[in-house]
Amino acid sequence: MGDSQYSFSLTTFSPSGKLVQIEHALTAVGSGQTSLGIKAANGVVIATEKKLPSILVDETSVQKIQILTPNIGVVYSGMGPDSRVLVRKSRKQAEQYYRLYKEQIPVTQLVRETATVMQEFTQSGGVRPFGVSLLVAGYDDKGPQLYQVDPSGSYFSWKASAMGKNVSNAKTFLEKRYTDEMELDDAVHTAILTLKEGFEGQISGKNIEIGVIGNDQIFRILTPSEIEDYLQEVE
Amino acid sequence: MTTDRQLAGGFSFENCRRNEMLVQKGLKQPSFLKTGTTIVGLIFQDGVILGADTRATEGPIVADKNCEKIHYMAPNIYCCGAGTAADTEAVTDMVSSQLKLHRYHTGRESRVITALTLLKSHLFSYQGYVSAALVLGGVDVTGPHLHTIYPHGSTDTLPFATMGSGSLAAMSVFESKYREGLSKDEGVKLVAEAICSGIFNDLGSGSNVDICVITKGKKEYLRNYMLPNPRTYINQKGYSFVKKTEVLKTKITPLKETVEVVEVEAMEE
Amino acid sequence: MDLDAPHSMGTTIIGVTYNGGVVLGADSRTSTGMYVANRASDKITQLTDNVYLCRSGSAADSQIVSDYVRHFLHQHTIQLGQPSTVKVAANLIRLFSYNNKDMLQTGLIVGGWDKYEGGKIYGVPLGGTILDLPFTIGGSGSSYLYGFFDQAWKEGMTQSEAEQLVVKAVSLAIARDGASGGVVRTVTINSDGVTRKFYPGDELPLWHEELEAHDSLLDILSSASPEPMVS
Amino acid sequence: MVGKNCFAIASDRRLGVQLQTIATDFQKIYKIHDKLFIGLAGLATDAQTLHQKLVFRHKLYQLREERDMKPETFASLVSALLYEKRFGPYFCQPVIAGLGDEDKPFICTMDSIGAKELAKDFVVAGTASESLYGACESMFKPDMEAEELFETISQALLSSVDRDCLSGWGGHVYLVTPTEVTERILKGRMD
Repeated sequence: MGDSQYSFSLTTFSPSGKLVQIEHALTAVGSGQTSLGIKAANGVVIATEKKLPSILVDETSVQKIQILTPNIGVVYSGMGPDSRVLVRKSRKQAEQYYRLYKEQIPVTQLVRETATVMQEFTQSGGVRPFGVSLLVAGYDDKGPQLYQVDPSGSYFSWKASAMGKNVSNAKTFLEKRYTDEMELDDAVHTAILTLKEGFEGQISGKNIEIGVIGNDQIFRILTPSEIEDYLQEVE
Repeated sequence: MTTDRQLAGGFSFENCRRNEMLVQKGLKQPSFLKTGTTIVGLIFQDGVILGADTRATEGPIVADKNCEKIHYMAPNIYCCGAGTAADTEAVTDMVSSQLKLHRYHTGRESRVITALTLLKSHLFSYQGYVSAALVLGGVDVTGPHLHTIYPHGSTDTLPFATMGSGSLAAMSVFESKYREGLSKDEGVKLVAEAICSGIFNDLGSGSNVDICVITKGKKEYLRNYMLPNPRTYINQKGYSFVKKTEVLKTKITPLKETVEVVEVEAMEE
Repeated sequence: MDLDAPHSMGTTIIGVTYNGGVVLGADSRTSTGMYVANRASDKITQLTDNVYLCRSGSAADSQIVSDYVRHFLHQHTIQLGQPSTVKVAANLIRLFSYNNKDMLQTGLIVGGWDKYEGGKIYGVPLGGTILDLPFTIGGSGSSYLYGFFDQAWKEGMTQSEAEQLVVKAVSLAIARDGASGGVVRTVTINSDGVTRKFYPGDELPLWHEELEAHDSLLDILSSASPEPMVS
Repeated sequence: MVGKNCFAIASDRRLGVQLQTIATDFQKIYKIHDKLFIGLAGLATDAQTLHQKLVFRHKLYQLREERDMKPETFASLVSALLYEKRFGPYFCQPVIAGLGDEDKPFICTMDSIGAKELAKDFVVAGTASESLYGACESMFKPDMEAEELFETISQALLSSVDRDCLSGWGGHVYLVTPTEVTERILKGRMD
């Protein structure tokens, strides 16, 4: 980063060996809206709440699930503006990979690149860590994959995971419901049911978002009406 | 690390002085692959049709008899390239990648004028040294568009356009037969005729006809739409060699069976 | 024939003031070496609502200059809250042409109308000087026109007189200059706004030793069945 | 040159400065991994530099992605590397051959600034390329078995090289099938 007199990292070890800034970043994630992801046998689903501060906000203008490449999508919990930076950088990275090799970037590679960026922001001068965790859903030659990336830059592959406000309830729920043989449609149902746990108010196609990728290897964000259809199926 | 820097665009000029010296000492500069091409495009009643021949040349040698000169820019935009093959390929790839990021960013379909501006500003900044002559066509929210772009970065907006060494031959066809409001079939036929006139009258163009039809919300890429120059000299019996090649040494390395790695339970936090 | 030659506009461009406004005129030929790359190009480019630009020289260079100037004038118009003057536009063009005179091969004529000075014409030739003139001509075809303009231009012409003068002049240059041709385009700018006019090449006046335009042979062949040959 | 589920890549063995021969056992075909080879024609120093860079890139890729590069991917990498030096190119023209997914053969050549030229049958490069085009064009036929492919590529190489005074001193052929790599040194004219 810069060479100014302020170019020291804000993320400094506390005497107990913790990086308090990162812990705070995780707190920011923990108070964010709930997101979750499930890896099914033939695909991946990611979903999130979309609670808006006021009913006056136009909900069609908010998009929390984003596409990174044709076969990779991402959702965040935590600070929206921070996620945009990561999405922009990841897309650029993916595009650079594509331009070099004329081949879509594998999910693991993109996750690693994104995590590297997040790590750099815990050790560089003049910056602060990202206040978001990401769930990355992708499908490539190695099959369906789900990754969670945290503000520290650490990342893990999950069968199913959740993050945000309702993380512990959601994870317990997923642990109960998850099976290895689960098909994509079941996974979408489970995702909706998990979100329903502890959802304040009436769930609808407009206040949640769902993204899926099946073995066609094309990531797709469901429209509100498609979500409504799924909602009816689970009821 | 300089050796591992990602190709973030931009050229490296580190060999320039050395090469100058080598050429001065009598080494021949390697020749580049060119597409001494016929590429055309026209606007018809509901969109744009692009066409190209498929010959790539290196000096007088035909280096590729069936190459692709209609490049993808965006789902609704394609671009024919003439000139140095590497340049047309690189410049269209680069802009198509910029358009893709722009699409992700805006969530809207790319516009032809955006592609045009990106292409012309790149070409202008290299003052004609990046030798790509392009015919850019597409249909966007504002309708069908057709442009030509010259290596120096100048652009024209036209109802019908031709480029490359066969452009004169192709233009003569367009000038005599083009009219406004052609149907799709008429348009494709006219484009094919213009390309054929390039193939048969220009030595730099040859082989087959590629066509791309772009209409609102739809595109058809007709690779090898016409094959007017089929191969006629195939020896059915093939060659048999009376005397075997004399081999001095043979070394056979069997390849190992690939080992399947069984995945272990994913690590928990 | 050199198709790799940079795209350039061996051109005839004209700007004339009259009583109440300006008339800009241009031919429509763009050539690469000996080849006519575009026979119907538009060399009179819009910069703002009330300022237009006639371009000559390298097509790439003049397009870049006009694109930049249009961009800055647009910003200027927003910041000012009113249409920019012709003088500002001309000075911006001069700035670009002068600062990059080693890079640019372009001669330009700016014309427009503003409420302070009325119709104005500025010439910005090759090196980036700015010339405030009542009329000016540019491009390769202009060399055939200097004497004509000295004789034919009058102070305080009417709009139609000025338009006729411009069309006549461009058609004269088209007749003599190989690098000019095609159609004649004019843009008239005055307090009422902008009018564009288009004069097809086959309807221009014929000058010394020029021939009538004929139908192409192809049209003749397909239109009527030819008389049977009798021997 | 492509055969049925196999490919062969061949080169001559002469290294020279103008008309003077320096070495007669020069390696011009390099192995990237078991089923991927690259032949580099042109200035030897550039060929070696480029080869080193490519091996470096490929090793890094292997470490990062835990897999070998597909030939198509490798070709794109070479092309990107060459085009980066668009205005000061390596005096070098590559030929890439490999077995890709499901052991499908892939061959490709480029000019010195990375314009890819993909072919289904054969590709050629170097000082003898003109005569090679002719020889291959007539000798090649589709879906040859490995041994026939070897014979064809060797004959094409030797007959073309004999018409190029800058090439010669025998040949070097790699014949790659899904199960094994056969490397042969050919006897040729030594003038």
